[in-house]
Amino acid sequence: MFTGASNLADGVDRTFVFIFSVAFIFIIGITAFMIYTVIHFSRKKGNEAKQFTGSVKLEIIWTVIPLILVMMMFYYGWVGFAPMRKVPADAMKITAIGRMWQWEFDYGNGMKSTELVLPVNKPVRVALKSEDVNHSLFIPAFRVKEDVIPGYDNYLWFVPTFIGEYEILCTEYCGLLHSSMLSKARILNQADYDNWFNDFKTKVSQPEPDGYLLLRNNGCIACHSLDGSKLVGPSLKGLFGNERIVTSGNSQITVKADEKYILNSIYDPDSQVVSGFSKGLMKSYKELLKESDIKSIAAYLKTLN
Amino acid sequence: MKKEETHISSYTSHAIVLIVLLFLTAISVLVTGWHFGPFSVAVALIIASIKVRTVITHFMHMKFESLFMKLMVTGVFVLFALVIIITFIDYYLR
Amino acid sequence: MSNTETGTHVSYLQHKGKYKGILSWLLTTDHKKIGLLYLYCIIVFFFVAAILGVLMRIELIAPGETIMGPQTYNGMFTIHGIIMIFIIVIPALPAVFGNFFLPILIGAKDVAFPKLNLFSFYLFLIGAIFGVLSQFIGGGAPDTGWTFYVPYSAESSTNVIYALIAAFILGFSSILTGLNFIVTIHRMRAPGMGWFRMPLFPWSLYATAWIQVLATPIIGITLLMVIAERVLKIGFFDPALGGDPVLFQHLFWIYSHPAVYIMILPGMGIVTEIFPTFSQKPVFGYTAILLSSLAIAFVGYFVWGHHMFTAGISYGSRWFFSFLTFIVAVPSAIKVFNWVSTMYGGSIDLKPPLLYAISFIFLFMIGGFTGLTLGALAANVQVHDTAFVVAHFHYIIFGGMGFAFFAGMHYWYPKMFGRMYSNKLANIAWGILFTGFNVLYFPLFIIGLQGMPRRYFDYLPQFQTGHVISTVGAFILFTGLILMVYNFVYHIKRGAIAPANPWKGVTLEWQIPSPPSHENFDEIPVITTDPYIFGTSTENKQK
Amino acid sequence: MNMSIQENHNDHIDSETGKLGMWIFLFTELFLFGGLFLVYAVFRAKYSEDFHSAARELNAFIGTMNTVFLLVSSMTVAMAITAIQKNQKKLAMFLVSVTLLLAALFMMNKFFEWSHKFEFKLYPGSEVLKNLPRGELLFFGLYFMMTGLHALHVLIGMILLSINFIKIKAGKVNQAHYLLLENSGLYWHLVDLIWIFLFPLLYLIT
Ligand code: HEA
Ligand code: HEA
Ligand code: HEC
Ligand code: CUA
Ligand SMILES: [Cu+2]
Repeated sequence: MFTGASNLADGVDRTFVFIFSVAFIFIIGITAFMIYTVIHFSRKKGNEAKQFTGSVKLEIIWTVIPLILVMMMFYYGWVGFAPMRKVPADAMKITAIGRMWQWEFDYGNGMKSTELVLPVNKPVRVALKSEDVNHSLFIPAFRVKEDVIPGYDNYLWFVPTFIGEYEILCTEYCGLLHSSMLSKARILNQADYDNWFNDFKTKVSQPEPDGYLLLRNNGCIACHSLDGSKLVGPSLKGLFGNERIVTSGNSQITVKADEKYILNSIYDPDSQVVSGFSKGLMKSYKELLKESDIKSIAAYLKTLN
Repeated sequence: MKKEETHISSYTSHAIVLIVLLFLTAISVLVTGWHFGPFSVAVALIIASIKVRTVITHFMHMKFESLFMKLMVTGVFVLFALVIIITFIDYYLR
Repeated sequence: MSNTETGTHVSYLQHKGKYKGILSWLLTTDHKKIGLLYLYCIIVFFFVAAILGVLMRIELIAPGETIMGPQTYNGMFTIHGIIMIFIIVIPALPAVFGNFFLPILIGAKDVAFPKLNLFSFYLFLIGAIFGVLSQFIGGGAPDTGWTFYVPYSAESSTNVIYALIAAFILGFSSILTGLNFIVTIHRMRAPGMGWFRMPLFPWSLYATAWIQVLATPIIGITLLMVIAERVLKIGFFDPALGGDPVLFQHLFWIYSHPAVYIMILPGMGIVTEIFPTFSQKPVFGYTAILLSSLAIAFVGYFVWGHHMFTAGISYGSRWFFSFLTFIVAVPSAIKVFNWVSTMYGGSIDLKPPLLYAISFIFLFMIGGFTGLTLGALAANVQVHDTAFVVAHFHYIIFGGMGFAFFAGMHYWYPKMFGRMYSNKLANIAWGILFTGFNVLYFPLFIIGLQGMPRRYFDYLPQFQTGHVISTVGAFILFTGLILMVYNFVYHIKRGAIAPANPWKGVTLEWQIPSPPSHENFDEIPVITTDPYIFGTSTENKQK
Repeated sequence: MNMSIQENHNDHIDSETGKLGMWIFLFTELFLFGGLFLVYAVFRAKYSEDFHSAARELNAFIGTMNTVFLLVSSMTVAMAITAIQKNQKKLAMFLVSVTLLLAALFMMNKFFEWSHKFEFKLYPGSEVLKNLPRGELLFFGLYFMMTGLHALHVLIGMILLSINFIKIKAGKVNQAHYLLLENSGLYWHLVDLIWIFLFPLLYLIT
């Protein structure tokens, strides 16, 4: 299939291999048997039907054999799964926070990252917290997945075994942008990790600008990147003070992105829709953000240019 | 589909059943006064189950019904109990 | 006996009752006409939901937005799921073929409560209309998925309430149908038809009916609670109101897992009728098939937790549910083995119904084994809520129940309408359909294993190949289905007149003219033998 | 093949068939409430302290009275069937009306109980309720949902019994055909059964 990159992958893959092998044998076997029967006993050949009605011996055989096989499947599944709930005591502790369409990883002491950065070969326990609806943290390469349910303390753990970058997905339907609730797991060697961590720590120790906090806490960065990449909405980098081509009503006009424009974009996003993006995605934040908040956002956006 | 013979329960038997039921109600009200702790739910439910059984057999004429009907009614209650128990496998072991 | 009568008998279609014209349909209490009413409604709704399915496939042909935005997409799979599950597959087999053939197969003139039967049809219609309305009024199409998971369904500003009401009403329609069938089977069997002389399709309906009666109320009350939660703000499931979201999942699946057996059991019943007829041979292991139906119905009640393996339920209940999930697969295996053995040694006539029945087994096996994959704890962690699940249930619902439905249509069409369809066209349509089906859904297994989540409007570029193949398959499938429907519609008036017994079947429906008369039997038959006796003893069936 | 026979035959369902149908319907009702009982059980297990203190808010005396009303009314419907079987039409009518009266008393009590709650601002969504501990909030949610749904069933039962009263009077329900009364009786007993469980669960466990 494809390679797993955690200690748990083997148990999972073994289950797949076993079940698929049994399935393959039975599906091919039974299909071949049906085709043979249809051809060999075809009425066109003038076959007389033999009138037998059953056989207790056969019934017992084909009750017992599948029973044994499914018990083996159960066993494989169980054995592969059991370690997933046994967290080693020395595991590193991280909290994953799911909120509508964004993951955040809390390393403690207010260090919150949007990516999951981990040292290789170290067990890590990820506590799962939701701020709104159900989500589910899924890292396919690690074969881990647990739902993130509000009001519940769920968790998962694993030991990443290869250095690299892996996709993190949300697999519990959580509304509009469920499919954009993505992130990355970056597995580094210990030295790189330590560097990253120290960098991160110093970055965090400087207070975050108000504008940034507002953007983060209102979930704006789920749709708007701060580094120029295009997500659901246009990136906010290099926005302030530049010309924007927007559709207003039926006509395309060019406007300057000043404070008024930003305010309007947040309070009434559909009135001026940036070209290349569609209407109706961004909702109005009129109830959530005061005008003073938007001032700080605008001030922060200026710093991004 | 032959006509089944009808059973007519007497008025007195109904009255007796009612007295039994009222008596059980009184017990369960009184019992709440004494504190059984965790068992108070169990006691209340046991008394309620006896009452329900009495209503079904007498008022609802289950005692005159066929064996199949009796099994069916029992089965439904058992099924429901199983569903609750299985749900609790989750909640108690969590 | 039937041949002598074809000249004089009046079919139920021409029967003159109390009402004339369209009312003779809308107010009928004839189980056969009610069955057809269901059939027509279901085809219409199937068409609507299937188009939504194809639109979703087109959207998924490339990452990013192709033809619609995420809100539209989310509404689409929700309505697609709700229509397909609650309006089509749950009622389809019992309400169409069950209504039409159950009384005939047990030698009765009608179901036990004909008026209730009509009433449950109207409940169905009202529920279905609510479902469709939810698309158009006010807040926009519901976007919760057919599973209505709280808290999202308690918060979404779309028309979730309408969808909930629709599912609630449809549930009651389903309960009443089940109730009617149980009583019919208990009280209306023809003289001499002991329980073990009943054909297996009624048996499967009997097992199904019990699930309908005993599981559906749970979802009824659950949906009511969600409605109360949204409207009255009474807390049950929404953590914002103090509730417990996992409890909702328990309650939802307590119904919805048994519901998947409501979908498949009658389908299994239909193919069990088809194999003996086209092999001219008694069904192999009558008792085993019958007991396995009951076993599936019973054990199927206790495995709901396998939909919640990753929802943080306790370790103990995870392996408990996994264990029972595997147990419930064994009766399905027994059935498969008995079906293929029924064909073995027969005189096999590969007509369209048998073709569909055989492909039913093939697709059901794939769906079933992938179900086992999902039921294994370790594997479930990887594939839960991915395209793998989507492929699993399309294989088992559409490939299983859907193909059984098509098999039933081809098998009973002559009896229902008194005309024959074109065999050649049916075979061609089958070929296209079968190919299209596999091209459509098989790639989803592969991308699912690689981690493509379900309910995704957008996806990572590495999954594109699978999605493109799948979309192409949707169009092949579409062609096949159109051809099949065309074959039926075209021949309903123009086909050759069907004989009473075109397939040389031995169950009761083949002993009466095609189409049957208003009361099915001139005289209630007296049963003296087992249901599947072929060859010289055929005549003994009738008194 | 006589049509008129067919049409009539629909109206007269033989009594065994009708009763079997009714029983199966009762099972669905049982499971309908069963869902609520399941929710109750889970929340009770999770928040047993809160449930204790919340149950104290309910008036056990009114609850007990209502239990008595329902038990007695259950007896009177059962007796009404006996009366019909013995062809004592007047007595049957009397017993049915006593049942109806008791049902009305039950509803009246319920009404006072609910309006009392509302006076104290204890209704779904109210501020007072929101500030209660989580378990008490859930308890009151369940209380309103369960007793509300039960009261709805009492109402339906009352309608059924009234129809019976009229039909007995008109002689349509009589010694030979009393399936309707029997089934309404069964329904009424179910309403009673559910109350038998609700009463200790909501009022007594303090
Ligand atoms: C008709 C409907 C139907 C049927 C019959 C089944 C049948 C089965 N289903 Fe499926 N299932 C669905 C419809 C159905 N399912 C739907 C709709 C969902 C998704 C719901 C949602 O989330 O939206 C789902 C989801 C689903 C899940 C949850 C996935 C997830 O979200 O994580 C699981 C997990 O265990 C599962 C398992 C099974 C199993 C073990 C069977 C078994 O009964 C299968 C038994 C069959 C066989 C085993 C094959 C035949 C046998 C042989 C060929 C003989 C040889 C056999 C052996 C050697 C064993 N199903
Ligand atoms: C019976 C059940 C059933 C059936 C038959 C189908 C049929 C199809 N389904 Fe669906 N599907 C579900 C039940 C079903 N589905 C459910 C329950 C879900 C989950 C929803 C959720 O997540 O909540 C789902 C989800 C689902 C998804 C996943 C969405 C997501 O997770 O992102 C997709 C995507 O490809 C899909 C596609 C299709 C397609 C292309 C078809 C095609 O096979 C359709 C083929 C049919 C046609 C092409 C039309 C044929 C035309 C006719 C028959 C003509 C009739 C005409 C006249 C009478 C005039 N379905
Ligand atoms: C659901 C996704 C989504 C969220 C959440 C979201 N936006 Fe947007 N936003 C968009 C889209 C799509 C556009 C482009 C279409 C338009 O102009 O309406 C946009 C446009 C904008 C614009 C104009 C950008 C430009 O390039 O001209 C600004 C400013 C903006 N959003 C700010 C915010 C702020 C501040 C928040 C959070 C409080 C936020 N957005 C939350 C999707 C979103
Ligand atoms: Cu978060 Cu899906
Ligand atoms: Cu299931």
